[in-house]
Amino acid sequence: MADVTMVAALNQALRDSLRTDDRVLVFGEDVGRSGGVFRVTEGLQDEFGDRRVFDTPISEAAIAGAAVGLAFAGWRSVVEMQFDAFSYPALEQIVDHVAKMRERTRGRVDMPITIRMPAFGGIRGKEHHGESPETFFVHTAGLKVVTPSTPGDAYRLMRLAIADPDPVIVLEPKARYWAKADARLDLDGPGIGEASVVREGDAVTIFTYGAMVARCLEAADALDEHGVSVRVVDLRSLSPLDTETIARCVRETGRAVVVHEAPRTLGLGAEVTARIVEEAFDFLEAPVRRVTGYDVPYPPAALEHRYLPSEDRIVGAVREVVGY
Amino acid sequence: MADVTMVAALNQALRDSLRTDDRVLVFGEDVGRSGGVFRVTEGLQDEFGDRRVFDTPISEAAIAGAAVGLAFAGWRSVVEMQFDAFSYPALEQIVDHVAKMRERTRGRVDMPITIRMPAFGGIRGKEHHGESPETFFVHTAGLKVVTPSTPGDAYRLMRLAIADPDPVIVLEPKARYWAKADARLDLDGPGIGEASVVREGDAVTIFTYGAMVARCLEAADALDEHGVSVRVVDLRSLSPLDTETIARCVRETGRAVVVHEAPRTLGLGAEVTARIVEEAFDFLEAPVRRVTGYDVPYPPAALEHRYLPSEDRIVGAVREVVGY
Amino acid sequence: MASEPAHRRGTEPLRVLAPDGTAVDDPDVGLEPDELRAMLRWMLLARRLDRECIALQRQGELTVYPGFEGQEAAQVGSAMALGADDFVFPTFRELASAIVRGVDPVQYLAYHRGTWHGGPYDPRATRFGPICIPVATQIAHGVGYAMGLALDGARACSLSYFGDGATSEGDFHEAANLAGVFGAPAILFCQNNGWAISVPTDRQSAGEIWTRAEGYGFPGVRVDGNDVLAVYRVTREAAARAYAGEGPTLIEAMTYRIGAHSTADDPGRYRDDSEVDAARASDPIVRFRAWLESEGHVDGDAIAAWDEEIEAEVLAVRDGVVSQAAPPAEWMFDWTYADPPAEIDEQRREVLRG
Amino acid sequence: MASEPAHRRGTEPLRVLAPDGTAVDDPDVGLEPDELRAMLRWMLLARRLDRECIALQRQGELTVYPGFEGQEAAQVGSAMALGADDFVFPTFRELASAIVRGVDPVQYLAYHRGTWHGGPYDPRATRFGPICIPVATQIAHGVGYAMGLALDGARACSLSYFGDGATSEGDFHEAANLAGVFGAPAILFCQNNGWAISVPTDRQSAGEIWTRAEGYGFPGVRVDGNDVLAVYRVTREAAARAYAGEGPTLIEAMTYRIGAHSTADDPGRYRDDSEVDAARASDPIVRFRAWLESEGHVDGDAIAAWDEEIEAEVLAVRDGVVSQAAPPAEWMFDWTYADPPAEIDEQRREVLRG
Ligand SMILES: Cc1ncc(C[n+]2csc(CCOP(=O)(O)OP(=O)(O)O)c2C)c(N)n1
Ligand SMILES: Cc1ncc(C[n+]2csc(CCOP(=O)(O)OP(=O)(O)O)c2C)c(N)n1
Ligand SMILES: [Mg+2]
Ligand SMILES: [Mg+2]
Repeated sequence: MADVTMVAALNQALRDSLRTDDRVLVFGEDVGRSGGVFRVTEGLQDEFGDRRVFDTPISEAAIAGAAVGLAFAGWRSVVEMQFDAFSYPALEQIVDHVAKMRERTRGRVDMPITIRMPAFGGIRGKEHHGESPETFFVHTAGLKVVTPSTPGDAYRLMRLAIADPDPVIVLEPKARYWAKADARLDLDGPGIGEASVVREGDAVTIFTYGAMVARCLEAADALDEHGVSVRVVDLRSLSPLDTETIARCVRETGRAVVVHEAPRTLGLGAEVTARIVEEAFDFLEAPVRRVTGYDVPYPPAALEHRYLPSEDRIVGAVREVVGY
Repeated sequence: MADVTMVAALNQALRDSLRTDDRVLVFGEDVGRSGGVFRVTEGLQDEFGDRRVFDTPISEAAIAGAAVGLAFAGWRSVVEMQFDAFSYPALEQIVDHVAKMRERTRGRVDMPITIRMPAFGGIRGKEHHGESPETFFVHTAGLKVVTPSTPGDAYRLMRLAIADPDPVIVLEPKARYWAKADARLDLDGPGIGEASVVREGDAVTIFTYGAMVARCLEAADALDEHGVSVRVVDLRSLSPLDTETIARCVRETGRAVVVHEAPRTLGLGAEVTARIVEEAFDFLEAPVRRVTGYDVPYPPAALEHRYLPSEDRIVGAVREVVGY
Repeated sequence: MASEPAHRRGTEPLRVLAPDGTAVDDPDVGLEPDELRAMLRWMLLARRLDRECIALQRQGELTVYPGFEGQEAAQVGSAMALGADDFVFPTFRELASAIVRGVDPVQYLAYHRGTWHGGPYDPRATRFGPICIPVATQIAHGVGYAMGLALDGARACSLSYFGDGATSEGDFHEAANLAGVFGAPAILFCQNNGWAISVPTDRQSAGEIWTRAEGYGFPGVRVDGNDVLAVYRVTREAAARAYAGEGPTLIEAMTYRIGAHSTADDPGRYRDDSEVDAARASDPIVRFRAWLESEGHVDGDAIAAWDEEIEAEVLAVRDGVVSQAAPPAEWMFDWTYADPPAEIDEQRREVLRG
Repeated sequence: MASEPAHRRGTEPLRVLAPDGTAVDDPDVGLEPDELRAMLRWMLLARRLDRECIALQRQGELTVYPGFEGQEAAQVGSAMALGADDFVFPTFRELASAIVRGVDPVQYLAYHRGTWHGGPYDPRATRFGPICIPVATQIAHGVGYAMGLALDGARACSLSYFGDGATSEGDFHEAANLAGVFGAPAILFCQNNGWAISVPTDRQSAGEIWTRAEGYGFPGVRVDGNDVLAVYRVTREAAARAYAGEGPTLIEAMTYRIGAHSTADDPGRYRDDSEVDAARASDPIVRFRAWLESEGHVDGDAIAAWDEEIEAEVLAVRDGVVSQAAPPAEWMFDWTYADPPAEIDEQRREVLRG
């Protein structure tokens, strides 16, 4: 157990994956020589050489496309999209090939590709540096999508993603990159597809992920002082979603709030709500509230705090649902 | 009133828009000389010349990007993406610029851009020719998204889309291109943002759009014979969604089914369900059922009918909801 | 008076045989007489098979089919030039290359039968990638594969096919540039058949495609795509460069799409027949056959014998295709993920309930 | 021993002035002495302003800021070469061009202040497009705008700036090819500053960027980007071609990024200082000033006077920037749509409730 940042945990996960499997490659823009704009890949090129850890031209589509070709040749690519919005130029390759190739070849060609990207907002970044692209990937059959909320989670999920025979999108909550936590960096813990209850409570369940987990926990503590017992679930695996845990928590608490940074319309909260209705309708005692980013472009730094779900907004939604 | 196909209605809408506004341009792959693979733009180049109606190289990103530049120069572009999946290479331009430019320039530069594409499945097409990309566009703030279900609708929505100061994605249900209907080709009727009840009923409401509208109407008739009174709502405007009509219908019928071709997870049905829960929770007497494509890649032609919502599946879901 | 296809103007392509079949350069490309005969036979089989597929589509036995008549030399010549370890990433129009590489045409045609998409055949076993429809996307696959070969130190290369229209896509550019930067053993093989559906090559680009290579730092060559010996030679040389670690090569093979873009297309709406007539005058099969006959490698009897064999082979393919039934519905769910998540199993059950 | 930046190898760029300021070609580019003086003054102002912005960022008054020290000649020379009706589509690094084109630096810096994104200034009034971060996407905007100019028969052109790294994006390629096909009056202006964050140009592409133009069917030219007169001349010629309906031009201006990629970047992790030293030896301001002095157009006193004015101007900008407060929260909702749908109004109210 040591105090580590998420950046350090991710770096260790990449290091251990490169060590344990010599078919693993790490490439993308600025990940080699400089170690990445967030230093997640720092030192990897020194340790594993520039054949396994290398910089590419600024060509997101070709980065994803090359990973597909490398998979045909038996390599496991871990590629970086430098920021959330910069994955958009690669969408055609990701949707048409990365996600579909295994099915198109009837399982003859696996796509063990990991696409990592710093995601979500909260760091006063410029436009296109604070986007929450999960909907694009979660809606795309054939992909798995995970996002860690702690260093320990980050280590484990990255290792599992790289070892997975299917393509996994890893959304790294950049706002939590530098937050330290006491973490065991190993593979024990919930896997891809498993959500977990990170705070017990029986009056309402907040479903969230990424950087919002920490904020929801604060909101839950604040509510506790006013006698509202809030359960918090870190969904963690956005695709596949852990419908069972979602349904169980609603059956047990009867009320739900979903919190995410992405715009509300067709954000993950819509899917979580739909599954709650499908699986736990009879137990639902109040409408599900969505505390999310708004249906407008991600705002400039000066307004970021007014756009992202705040503790106040979360508390307000919980009170509303509990008081329904 | 004349019997026209949707292709003819769309062609007429483009013709009338080109006639009434000399800043309107129509361009894309194969839309000029040949009149488009579905002949939607047939004859336009002959009538308006190859300066206003022209073929482009196979460059979807540049087609969308050029439309942005043309908007700065005061032109209204109507561009075609030859098929649903072929809009993916343009996603970065659409999300980062087409959708955001007005907001980024504080309203100083409008983006009166219409992006049309044959969409959805049902024509035994090859892979990548039967996709339902609406989620990508509906989730993107700054875009409007419409899809007609009849020739009359198609004419009106296309005219309105082209006249709109904001970017509009027009998803043309290719399976209905050749279906004839008695249609008045004019601007009277519900506009962008307005859903409409296309069949009255009081036991349950089916929310659907595009090619599924006709199928849901058939299912509704079949159910009628068994004494189940089904209301059918053509959402038509997928963004903005007509939340008011959705909520009103659920308040009146107490039960709802959503039908679309797109994969279930984060398909539009999720958002419709979430809004129903937010706006009409107390009136909802049964879980909302989603009859949709499955969470797998669009299948080969031979399995298409097993993938798309069938009359049987729709009837089954309605029975389930009504019997709940 | 027949007008030359526009894309034929500009730089003269490399040639071994003139359209009339006379050699204008050393015709010894390193093939034995029986290999040369096999080359012609592949071209004859390919054309006959292509026409059968169009007939099958008309009869409702295939969905939309993209014919390749006129491109037999470009496909057969390039496919024969590759070694057994080389890997091809095709578009949707390389049936001729596929059969030369050993892909079972019946399995291949499952794609157009609509019974499966992607790679109905085994891409690994045949070293022939899945049919690829999103224009130009397969080029990056070929380059990535080649990067993998280099990492393994393998003495092999990849070849990605693409059309003239595909060169307008960003994917062509990014993949070519990537190949140059990493010196990947990749062959970028463009079949310039003059048309991209209804758009002629001179409206697709104002430059010549082969000249793009310089901007990526590797050689580009324009070859007469209807001259099977020339195609064979330049592809062979490109492969030799790749094996020797000298990096990628861009080949622009000038050929012509004699037929429609696909069975769903009507070229009468955008193309002047006189252009097609002019193109027919440089038919790749006529040309190569004339040279083989002048060299005494084949004669009418040999070809008549082949025609009979080919007829039988093609009818066998037809029987195989028409007997292909729809796969079971559960196949939709079987390969999306290595281990399907709960909701997919549930949806699978939903389908089986009917 | 200082090592030349790698991207300086290869084809010699066009030059008017040698690094020491002596003319190696006809220095008369068609500018009057006072225009030449203005040119130097813009470069001096730009550098001083750039350094102030870095200071402002360090003091927490700006968010991440991308400096352009070393690129003053490329930006000032190209911006001055354009006519009033021409339209610029910049990247995120063209503050020098922006002020030359008349953009208010305080409004421009609202972007880096984080109080607004996109075009805080009026792009139409200034004919200077919004700051563009998604690499290479603005090139298609410039080409589309130019197509619009041609349709209007206007005697004007567009100029899109982009970096060496941007040339690896598919968007560069698609836009350039489109410009060629339509003969659009567009200037594609690449500032090759040797680096794309941590990746040197020779790892970005194995070819020379200017040579790509041939593949698109229009002229490409490589110019010394630290030679303001040469930059002015080639841009002027490109604009003249555009006005005359002769189509696009690709300009590769060889310059150097003296500073970090941005205030968030530490070049020490990937770049050898000796390279920077070598680059400083061809400082664009030193070069031009030396020539102007040798011609007797300026002297130390004049420059000393400018320095005082510039100091005052820059301090005024600083005051303007630091006094910029956060905009009201409702601004988030005011311009997404011309007429906002119900849910946006509702969300607007939600925010105002707090
Ligand atoms: C990304 C994408 N855009 C558009 C299409 C539609 N489309 C299919 S084939 C084709 C023309 C391709 O032309 P070319 O590359 O010359 O190949 P050819 O058909 O001549 O063999 C087009 C536009 C597509 N399949 N993919
Ligand atoms: C599509 C996209 N991918 C990646 C990035 C991240 N990024 C910002 S600037 C930059 C380097 C650009 O290099 P260059 O084009 O040479 O311009 P310079 O920074 O040298 O001015 C990168 C990779 C981006 N902004 N957009
Ligand atoms: Mg072609
Ligand atoms: Mg650069």
